[in-house]
Amino acid sequence: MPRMTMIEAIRDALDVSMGRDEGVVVFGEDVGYFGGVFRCTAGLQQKYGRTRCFDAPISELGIVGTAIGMAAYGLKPCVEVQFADYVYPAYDQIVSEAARLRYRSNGQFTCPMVIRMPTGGGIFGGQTHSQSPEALFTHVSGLKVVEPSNPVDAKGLLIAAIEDPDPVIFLEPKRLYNGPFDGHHDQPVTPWSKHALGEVEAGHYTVPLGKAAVRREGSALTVLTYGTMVYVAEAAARETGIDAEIIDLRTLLPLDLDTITASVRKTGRCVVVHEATLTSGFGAELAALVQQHCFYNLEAPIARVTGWDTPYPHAQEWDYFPGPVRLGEAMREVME
Amino acid sequence: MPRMTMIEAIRDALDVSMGRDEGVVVFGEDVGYFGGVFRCTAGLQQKYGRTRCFDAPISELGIVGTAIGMAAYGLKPCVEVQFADYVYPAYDQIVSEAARLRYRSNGQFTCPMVIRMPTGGGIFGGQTHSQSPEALFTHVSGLKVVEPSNPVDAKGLLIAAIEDPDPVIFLEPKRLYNGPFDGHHDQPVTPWSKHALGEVEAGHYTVPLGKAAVRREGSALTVLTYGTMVYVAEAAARETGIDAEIIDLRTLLPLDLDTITASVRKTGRCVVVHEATLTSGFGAELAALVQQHCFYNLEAPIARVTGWDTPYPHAQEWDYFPGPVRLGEAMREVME
Amino acid sequence: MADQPPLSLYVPEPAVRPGDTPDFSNVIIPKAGSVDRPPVDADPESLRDLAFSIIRVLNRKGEAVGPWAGLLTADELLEGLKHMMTLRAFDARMQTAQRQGKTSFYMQHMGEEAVSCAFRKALEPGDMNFPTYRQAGLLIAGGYPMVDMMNQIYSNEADPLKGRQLPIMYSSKEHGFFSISGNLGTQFVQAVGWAMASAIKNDTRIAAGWIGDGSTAESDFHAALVFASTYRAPVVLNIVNNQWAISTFQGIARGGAGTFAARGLGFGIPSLRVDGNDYLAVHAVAKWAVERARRNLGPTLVEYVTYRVGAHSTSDDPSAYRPKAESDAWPLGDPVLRLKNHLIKIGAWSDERHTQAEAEILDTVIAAQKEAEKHGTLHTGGKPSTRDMFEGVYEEMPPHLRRQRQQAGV
Amino acid sequence: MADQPPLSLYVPEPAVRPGDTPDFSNVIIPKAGSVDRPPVDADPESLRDLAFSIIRVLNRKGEAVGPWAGLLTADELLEGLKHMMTLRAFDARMQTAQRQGKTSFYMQHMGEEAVSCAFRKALEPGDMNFPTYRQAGLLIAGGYPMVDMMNQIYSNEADPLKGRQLPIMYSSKEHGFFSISGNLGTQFVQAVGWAMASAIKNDTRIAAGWIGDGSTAESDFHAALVFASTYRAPVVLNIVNNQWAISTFQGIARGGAGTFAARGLGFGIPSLRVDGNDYLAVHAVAKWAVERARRNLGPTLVEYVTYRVGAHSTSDDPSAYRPKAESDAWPLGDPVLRLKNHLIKIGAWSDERHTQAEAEILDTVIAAQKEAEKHGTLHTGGKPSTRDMFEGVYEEMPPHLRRQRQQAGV
Ligand SMILES: Cc1ncc(C[n+]2csc(CCOP(=O)(O)OP(=O)(O)O)c2C)c(N)n1
Ligand SMILES: Cc1ncc(C[n+]2csc(CCOP(=O)(O)OP(=O)(O)O)c2C)c(N)n1
Ligand SMILES: [Mg+2]
Ligand SMILES: [Mg+2]
Repeated sequence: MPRMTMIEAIRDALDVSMGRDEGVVVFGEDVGYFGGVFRCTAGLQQKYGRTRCFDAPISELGIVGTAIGMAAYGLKPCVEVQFADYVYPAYDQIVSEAARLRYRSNGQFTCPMVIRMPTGGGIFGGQTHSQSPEALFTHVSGLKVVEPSNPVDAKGLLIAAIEDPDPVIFLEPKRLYNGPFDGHHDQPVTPWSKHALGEVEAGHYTVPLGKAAVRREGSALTVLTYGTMVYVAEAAARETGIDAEIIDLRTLLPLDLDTITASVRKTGRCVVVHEATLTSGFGAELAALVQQHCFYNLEAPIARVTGWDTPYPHAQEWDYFPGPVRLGEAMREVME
Repeated sequence: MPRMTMIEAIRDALDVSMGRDEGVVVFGEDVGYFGGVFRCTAGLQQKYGRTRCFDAPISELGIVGTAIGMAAYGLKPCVEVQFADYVYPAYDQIVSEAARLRYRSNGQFTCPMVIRMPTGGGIFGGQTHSQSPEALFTHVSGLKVVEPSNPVDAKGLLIAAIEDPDPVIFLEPKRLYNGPFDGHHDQPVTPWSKHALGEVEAGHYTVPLGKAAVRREGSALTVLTYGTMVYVAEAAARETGIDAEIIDLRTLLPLDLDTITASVRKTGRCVVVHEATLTSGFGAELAALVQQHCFYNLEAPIARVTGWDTPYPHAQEWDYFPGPVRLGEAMREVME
Repeated sequence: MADQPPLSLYVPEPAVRPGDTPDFSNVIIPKAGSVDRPPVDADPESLRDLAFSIIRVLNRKGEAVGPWAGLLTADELLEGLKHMMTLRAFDARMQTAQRQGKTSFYMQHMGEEAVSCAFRKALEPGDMNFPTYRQAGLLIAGGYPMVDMMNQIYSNEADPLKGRQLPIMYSSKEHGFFSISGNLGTQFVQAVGWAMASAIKNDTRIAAGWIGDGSTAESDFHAALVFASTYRAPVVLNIVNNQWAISTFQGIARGGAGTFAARGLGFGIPSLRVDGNDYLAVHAVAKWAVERARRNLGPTLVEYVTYRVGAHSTSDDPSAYRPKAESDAWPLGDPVLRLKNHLIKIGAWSDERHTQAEAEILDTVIAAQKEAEKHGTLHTGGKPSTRDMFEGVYEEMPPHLRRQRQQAGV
Repeated sequence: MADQPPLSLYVPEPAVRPGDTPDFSNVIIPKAGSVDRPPVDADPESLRDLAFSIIRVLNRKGEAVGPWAGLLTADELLEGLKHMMTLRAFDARMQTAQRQGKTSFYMQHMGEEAVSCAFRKALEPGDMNFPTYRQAGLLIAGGYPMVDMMNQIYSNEADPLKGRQLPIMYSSKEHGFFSISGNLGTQFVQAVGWAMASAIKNDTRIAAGWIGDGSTAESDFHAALVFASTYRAPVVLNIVNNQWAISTFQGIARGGAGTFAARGLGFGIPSLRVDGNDYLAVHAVAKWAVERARRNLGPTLVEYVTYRVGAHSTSDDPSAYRPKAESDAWPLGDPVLRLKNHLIKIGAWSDERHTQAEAEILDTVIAAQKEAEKHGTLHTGGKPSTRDMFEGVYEEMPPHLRRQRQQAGV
């Protein structure tokens, strides 16, 4: 099987989708001739022509707004927002329009569209290249929210998202583009070519939206997480020796509650981990659900390990980032 | 003491603030000559002149963006967004700019600014005149988020918000403008003139940000809520006969965690209530905090009673609105 | 800067306010027939003057004059008159129905009927409008059943939108009428995207975006112009300048520009101003712009100069912010009356036939209303179900919504 | 529509790509001195042509000619030359420092030095710039200590911004330099708000907004123009058209408009284009626009026509999307060289003195760098504390942040 980085897997998903369906169009800032600042769309304009893959003006509102019009027409736009930190100018179009179109028109008009955006920190990008805004989308009825943690899922989830009849926010943890970074920033990262989840099937396949994956089975406690934090959790489990069950949520909305509750009922303990700031982060929803559905199984309070409630700093990146040491401590506490 | 509706109390707060501080300027759509579609700014242009209270073009981005510039200059703008449903075009300016300015400039530039907006449903306003987007702001470090439930608080909190050195999102539950609506839509609403909290002190006073109020003391369970739902909770307590302690949070960010935990430690049971949609609503944060801080006191899972995860419908308003019957049922369940 | 006189803020105000005498002397109205009609493929630069004048066809005597005249037969004009009369009668009935508590909200078109009714007749089947709440004429002139409009307004059991939307936020794909958004401006850029899609697919259909004078200040307006200009999208971008945005006069949104049409010039987009109360002029300009789009010549911006005679909505009372008699003073007259007079002038119509038509139209509207009310009104009779509230958020209902629906007991 | 030829989407492309021969034959460069200098209170309509030409002062022979010449003394020009040379030397050192791993990121100004350096000299103390990341000349020419800039770039213990911001996102209230945002466009409208505040307070200070060609597509640009135009804000709105937005040529943002300056005409805002590589022209136009603002005549839009010679940032390699030699072919030349030649021409400078100045400036920059590096670089030496990360989110730290700080053990 071909070995791919996450970037290559995303590009392959776009290629496969564009090849199968003429309605798939791809655009965004620097996405056309150049192929995207992270190279996720490299080669697509050459292969599919300038009217199916093109550069857009620097207007996230315009990119998403025109994509909504295209989706309503019947195309399947898959647009790129250069960094998730730059999605806010398009927020109104996403929340008030894309998410509501099917409902308010009673299905006459729909919005099958994907908005891809690199998310998360760990690259010394400062406050405008590091944000994790997923919780700002999980509160919006009508959206789906996906965040893969590896090349295999990235490809399969992206194809599924493009084929989905509803708008999907597709968050790509940029720190994972080239390898499964586990938070040990002072150590080299294994490339995807040496990781099992870097072996990506050629051609068309999907990973269904709404299904979590158990990355590590365990009996002592459940770690609920997604994106980069999956590897931080693996490292913390390794380093603490705690037999954690690590669940990679993959899709945040709609959520795979069954997998979550089955695990917590088994382990009786739960830690929720994300890079986004704590207050009103997606971890709040996870904790609220877990205590509701597994109350009588819980042996300790659910802990949240997250970014702090500050903007993402530049110099203090590793103080901010919830790495394996911080997570390990929380896991130990929950085990007490 | 003068009796005021919530509209009058808000107007009075603006009047008092403009009278005391020449730096306070008020603008927004229809805010100047006409005095606002809810009349909250009526008379202010006549009293303070066109350069201190004026009509703005229909650009929420422009209203907030210019207000940020004014705040950085040294004024204290208090702007109105006509309905909270229309704040999204300004979301980037709020999240990326207002909330971050102090931090990123290390205090060289600050943003003492208030953004007022009517929130919540119950007026048959359909999906674009009914939303409760508070959770989209509580996730943003650097903002404060306030929602009063009565004229006395509305005035005192608004004056405090205007005097605060940081940006404040000020949500006004429009269904309470004229009286303490308790969710019984088929019954007349008592006007504020007949309610103790409609007796509003003249002149200057503040209600501090970050402090909750216990609206009803009780020993059986704790209801955490804010805005319109305070009265729904009072009705549910009355109608179920459950001795609920009802906490009106007033400020959502920063949150008065002490008052919350003291109450739940006492009652051992907790219901969280808001009108916003469930998933990733502010209730998730409340439930997450309560289970974390009061785990060993809790005798039942924390319940959330909220709007459903759909856009706010028009005809089905009362099926959507989390009224006293639905809340009462949840309270009974938590008592079991 | 000690010797510098201080700055001061300029805040635009309308010439008159309640109590003052209406004054439109600052509105320069060129004579009907006086503005050129260039070929649709003319160089945009050469069209500059069209953004600062007003294209008019009907003169004060009721004659159709000049290069933009002569596109419609008497029968077509008669049909147009009836559409406008129908819209007006419809508005009056629904306005009253709202006052009677049969629904929560209504917005009327009084004075602006020509804009949407005449524009609609310039389109072909398959074209798509992205309307605001003040273009119901697109539906009336497009043959959408009035009873369905009323069902929507009443949020009753036959409401095609299942009670989910505020009254008048219609949607009909079949009739080329995109689902209206309550958020101003958002659809202007979506129209451009739809048009781009049509061009990507080498289709022949075109799109039309709609926006109010006040709403041109929104960001979506800018994004629409940027994208339409860059990709030469086959779209007609319509600005309905009815002088008011709720209580705010158009000077606030327009700022120092002479006209709203002028905005388009900074993008190299041909931009025309037209008498929005002149059915013939609206139709002729719409035809011209639609042809440009259809021939792949790119976008056109059109500003319709008209006047909002009624209140903004049923929640508004304009006497608080403008002179009561201002609408009488509006120099472009009433669109229904002007077309009526023209038809009489050319011998195709008479006062008697007009009165009779009025009565007939009223009957039709009342019949539709009776039919609709059989299905209920907002607070009485048949209504959409609670289940309908949970459906259609996604194509397939996800587990969490299914749980919530169960919890709601439906 | 069966007989209708199909539509197709137009997607603009630059004339040349890597491998092609650079070609700027489509850029029309008027002769230096050929554009009029109208009075600052001229009717905006009469200034229309200024949005489509290029105001230039220095001709090919190094002479300052025409109505915009003659505002600066030789000493002032010499100072300007040194500012530009300093900025260039600073850029080179910091670019290298980034390559050496001393910081994470850098963005240089190569080719655009005249724009910010000359503009700064048209301002008075108290005026406020709302810059993008490519106007460090405002700081250099404004006397901000280079070592503080470097401390910020290194995120070291002496960083005035405590390590919180990405390198080069400077902030200095004292030097009239608003905190830079990483989000494009946002500050353009804030500049208008600051200027409005100054007018509200009957102050005499004015503001300047800055934006790149690509970023004019953002919504904030529109909002800025709407508000500036409506309230006649005392603001200069600067568009730096350096032909590129990362890999995207300016034709994508500009669409069918002839120029970016043309955008302002749709708002009735006087709009000028100027040779951005001509220190004298930039300064003269800046003076003119600043005087308009100061005299309460309202906003001015200025487009600086220049070229981004270097990569977009240290994360970018332009050879992937444009011909390598394109910058050599740029017809407006190099701003440093042009001012140098002018000063030699007027007898105020020589090649020898230039070489000597270059060496002196390099010494100063190196000295500053040594000083800064004493306080650490991004990964070595002194650094801002973890406590600094928790401070300054609010004026007073709220309880939840205090708890988190404790949890972090600081
Ligand atoms: C984003 C947004 N902001 C504000 C409103 C509230 N609002 C509804 S209609 C209106 C005035 C619109 O004026 P104009 O664009 O001129 O259209 P008209 O009503 O005159 O047809 C306003 C401010 C809204 N619906 N959406
Ligand atoms: C809102 C937002 N969208 C996208 C970006 C990513 N980005 C950074 S610089 C840039 C190009 C800007 O081009 P231009 O405005 O021409 O300025 P220049 O770099 O040429 O000075 C882009 C797309 C951003 N920083 N902010
Ligand atoms: Mg209007
Ligand atoms: Mg540029």
